[in-house]
Amino acid sequence: MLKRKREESSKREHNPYRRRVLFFLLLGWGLLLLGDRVSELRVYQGALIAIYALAIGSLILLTGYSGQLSLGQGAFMAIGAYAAALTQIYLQPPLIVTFIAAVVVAALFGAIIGGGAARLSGPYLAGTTLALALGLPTLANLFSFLGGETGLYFDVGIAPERFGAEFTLYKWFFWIAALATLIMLFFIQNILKSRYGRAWKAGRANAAAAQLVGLHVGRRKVLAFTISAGVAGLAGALLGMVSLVAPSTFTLSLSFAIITGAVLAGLTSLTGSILGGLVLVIIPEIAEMVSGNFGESEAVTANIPGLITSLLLILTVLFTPNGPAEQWHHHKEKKKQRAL
Amino acid sequence: MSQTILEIDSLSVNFGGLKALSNVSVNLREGEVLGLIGPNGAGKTTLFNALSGFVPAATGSLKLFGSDHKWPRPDQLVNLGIARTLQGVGLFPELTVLENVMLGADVLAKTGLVRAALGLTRRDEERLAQKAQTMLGRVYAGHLADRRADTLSYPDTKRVAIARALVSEPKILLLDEPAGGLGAQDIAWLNGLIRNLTSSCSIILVEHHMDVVMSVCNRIYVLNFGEVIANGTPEQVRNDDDVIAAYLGASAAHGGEK
Amino acid sequence: MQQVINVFLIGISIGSIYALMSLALVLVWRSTRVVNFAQAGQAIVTTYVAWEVVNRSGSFLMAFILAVAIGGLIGGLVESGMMRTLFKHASDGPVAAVAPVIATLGLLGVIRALVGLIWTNEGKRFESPVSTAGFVIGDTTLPFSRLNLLIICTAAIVMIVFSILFQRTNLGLALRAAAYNPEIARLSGVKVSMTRTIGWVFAGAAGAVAGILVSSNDTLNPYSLDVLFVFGFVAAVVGGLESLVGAVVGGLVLGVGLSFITFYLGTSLVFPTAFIVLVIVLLVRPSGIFGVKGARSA
Amino acid sequence: MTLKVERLVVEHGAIRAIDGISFEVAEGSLAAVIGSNGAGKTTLLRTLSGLKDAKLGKVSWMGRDITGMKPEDLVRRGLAHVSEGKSVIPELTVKENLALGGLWRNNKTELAQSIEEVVEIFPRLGERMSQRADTLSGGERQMLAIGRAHVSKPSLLLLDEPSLGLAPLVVEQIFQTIAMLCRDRGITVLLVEQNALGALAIADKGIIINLGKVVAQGDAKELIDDPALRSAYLGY
Repeated sequence: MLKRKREESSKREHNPYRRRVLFFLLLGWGLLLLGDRVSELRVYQGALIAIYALAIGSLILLTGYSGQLSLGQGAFMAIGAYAAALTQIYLQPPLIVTFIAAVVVAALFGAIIGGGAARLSGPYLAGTTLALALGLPTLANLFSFLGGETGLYFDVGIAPERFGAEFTLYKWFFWIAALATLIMLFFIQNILKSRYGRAWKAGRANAAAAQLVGLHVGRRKVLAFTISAGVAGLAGALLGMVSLVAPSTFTLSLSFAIITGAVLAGLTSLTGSILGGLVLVIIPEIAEMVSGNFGESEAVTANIPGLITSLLLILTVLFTPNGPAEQWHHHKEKKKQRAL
Repeated sequence: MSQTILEIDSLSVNFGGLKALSNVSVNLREGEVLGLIGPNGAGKTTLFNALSGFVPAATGSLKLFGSDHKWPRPDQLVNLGIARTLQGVGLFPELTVLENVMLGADVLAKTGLVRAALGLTRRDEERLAQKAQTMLGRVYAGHLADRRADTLSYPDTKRVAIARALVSEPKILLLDEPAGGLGAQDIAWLNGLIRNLTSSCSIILVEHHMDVVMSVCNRIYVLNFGEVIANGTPEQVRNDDDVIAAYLGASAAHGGEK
Repeated sequence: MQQVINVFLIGISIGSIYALMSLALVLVWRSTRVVNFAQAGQAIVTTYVAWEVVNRSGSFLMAFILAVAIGGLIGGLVESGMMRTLFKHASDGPVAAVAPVIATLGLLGVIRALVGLIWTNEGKRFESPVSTAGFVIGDTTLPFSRLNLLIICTAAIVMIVFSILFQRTNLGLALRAAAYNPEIARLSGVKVSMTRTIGWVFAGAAGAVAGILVSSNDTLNPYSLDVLFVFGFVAAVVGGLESLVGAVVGGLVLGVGLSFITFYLGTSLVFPTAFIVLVIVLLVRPSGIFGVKGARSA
Repeated sequence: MTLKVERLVVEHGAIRAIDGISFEVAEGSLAAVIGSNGAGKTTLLRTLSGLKDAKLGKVSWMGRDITGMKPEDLVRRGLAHVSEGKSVIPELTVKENLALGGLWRNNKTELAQSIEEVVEIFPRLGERMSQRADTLSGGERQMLAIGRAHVSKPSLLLLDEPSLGLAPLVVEQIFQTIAMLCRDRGITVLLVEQNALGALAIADKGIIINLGKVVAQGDAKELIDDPALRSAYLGY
């Protein structure tokens, strides 16, 4: 009886990984095929979805797992973007090295700030990271090599010739963004499902008990902050690639949008992150359609998306505080229990 | 006579100006169950907290397995061969029972971050899961492995908490009110388990359920106002006048007054 | 020397505005253990209302009174309408600790969008009610103006009213008791759920004053008070987030400090300095200058 | 006209802390609820004063059902609860702590009168009126807590372990004051205590609880020698 149980348990540990690999491969393949069949605008939006999804993933790891809420994810994205742009401008290494540099530099900053952050709880951490998000972009004006308000141009070049002449710049962006995001999300999902993910959840739910099983909760929090900053840095580099590496790209609104996306996606599971990215891109589209009915004044087009996302944010946190995914899990568990 | 494996010498703990513990000395021998009792606020849990690094010791020294040791940080405890359960049970609610117990064995895990990111965790995970499953079986909770911890009944959470403490293979087990909130049947089971465990580890037990304390402990320390007022066998302790006064009230002398 | 005094006075003037915002945050924190990230958003609404009234009637005083009243009303509505529901639904679970932050951020977004819909996102000029020309002593013109004096006096009056209210009245005693220990307050007959709402009402009013003062002689848009919020938060943290006196002192110290930095080192260092101050206070003395030790662990 | 508790059940999450408790306290009498720690004494008091909700059962006072009423409303019905561990607010002054108890009546002269009464009972508090409560000793804090309850002019006083952590001499003094409040001022008192012999010495009635259940109740003096007492505390 016990032996059978053990076999089951090993199967249980083993199957999801293969499923995960398969899922990411299929998703990647599907996306790239899709990229050939839609308009240029949609391709660009696809790249944005991927970038947002990645940024949302970084926040889910940080908040949903290790329990630290950062309002300054945009700041780490900015760090990654500037690091990538500077690397590309001064060193011109292969593209992959540039992106790795973005991850490493942002992670480094994350480790430094996370060292302090690990000692803060809830609102203190939120306020501090908010100050970071507001204050960091002003540094661009302080050092001339950061390009001031106009920012830096992060040029990844055009697609290699072997992809054919039809291969547009936006499609190239989309390929890079989608590939980078898929690979990174795959890594994150693996980590979240490993003993690291369990340890974060444990430390968040009950720090004393987590310490007693031998986890250094503070160090684990710093680790989460570091990884999250690194991932956000990659998302920032990608965003810099499709738009501009300038203070105007990495505003407080961007940080808030990422939080909104993460909350709507359900903070406690990574699976919603792509959906969250999709929502962030779709809502302005819907808003444009809606505001079309009200006569297209600028005040309307500029504010309807914010209104919709903020309302959704409030409603989600009021009525499914732990995110739709967690709510669903809970519901399922209860049903299972009743059936027993 | 068996060896002394843990020795606390004149431990004092202060909260603000308040003395929570003053000059408490306790020693634990190999294979014994040591009871720690006393009225509310006597300092039992404070002693556990000082020993496990949650509150700082003002004075006092610690000897583990015969050699001097600094007061450990909470997260170092497991590596020193000491495991502790918490009064509030402290399971991790969103994790499954199996995952909870696997975390108890996390110190034995080898997977680094890079391997984890690449998903190369299978061997390690299987090993931990197997260990956890075995330990769950030992506390008759094997069938609960896949349940989320927050869906368990209270007695079941206590079983799982003990399994989580045991899976790290401790030499010393600190049990903080394991019988609290349990019914008669579960308490009988607990008594049996504690006796069985002494073959592999020594136990310090904080408990106010007197039946349990009196029936499983080899020796008992009684604390009152942060001081040890008596220690000895259960028989000696419960006939000690100071102990009776501590429990039933110091104004026994005024009994007839009105 | 004269210059130092000038910079100091300007610092006191801006610092007293930070102090008001900080006071608002502390009032909410003490009554519900929430940092209200929508505090600046609430103030934005009242400031626009004030702007509208000034434009239509020309009376600054009327605008001021109306804005403060509406500020209080919004505070009360937010607490009773949104925060109570939140605490009912999100009292436990994995993200319970961050739910209030997220909810108030959402509120901030809603308010900004609504304000933008009503008044558009274009900057509006908020005229100063009094002269902004510096006082003249002999033949030197000081940067310190009537507006600065008005700001200091208004903020001082608000603080005096608050201190009388909290220290000398029954309501004040009930509010303090509920903030320090809600359970004992309830056992003494204090209706704690009401004191919570009142805390938010006062905070809304204080925030409204801060919003008007900081916007006078400046441009107003839906995002223009973000900076005020951040400095108010820094001031509140410096003061320990628990103490009303700490909030005021924190605001003044920050205002004076930043004023000197602006004058001697340039504007671009203001934000980094505020951030560094925040981090240093949080790391070195996490309970703030006036706080009780250990108050900040979750 | 009594305090009447009928088949009360209270749960802490999954744990049943109070498991069907029933007893009565006659008006103007002093009853002591005793038991070792973990017996459910504090939970019982917190349920009576409305801080905790009962799962089942009924509590009535002066013939009226008060189950599920809020603490702030119960104060207005003459019920005062001095919670566990010197329930004063250390950041407030002694005078403010006392005034807190009378806020709900909103009557300045009555309040001043009540505070004077408290000073009569505890002269030491009179000397310390404008000091912050955190400068008081443990015994003085307990006096202040009882004083605050007294200012709210209760007809039923619930006291949770007033002897906790106090030196024997101070305990004796506090107990005598409690007895005096009952005998001279006609306040009904429900005293929850771990210090069994001290509490039973001043009480009319004793109720021994263990693991959430009443194991014995009756005349306080007779309970002192009841074997149930030792068994509840020492397990034999």
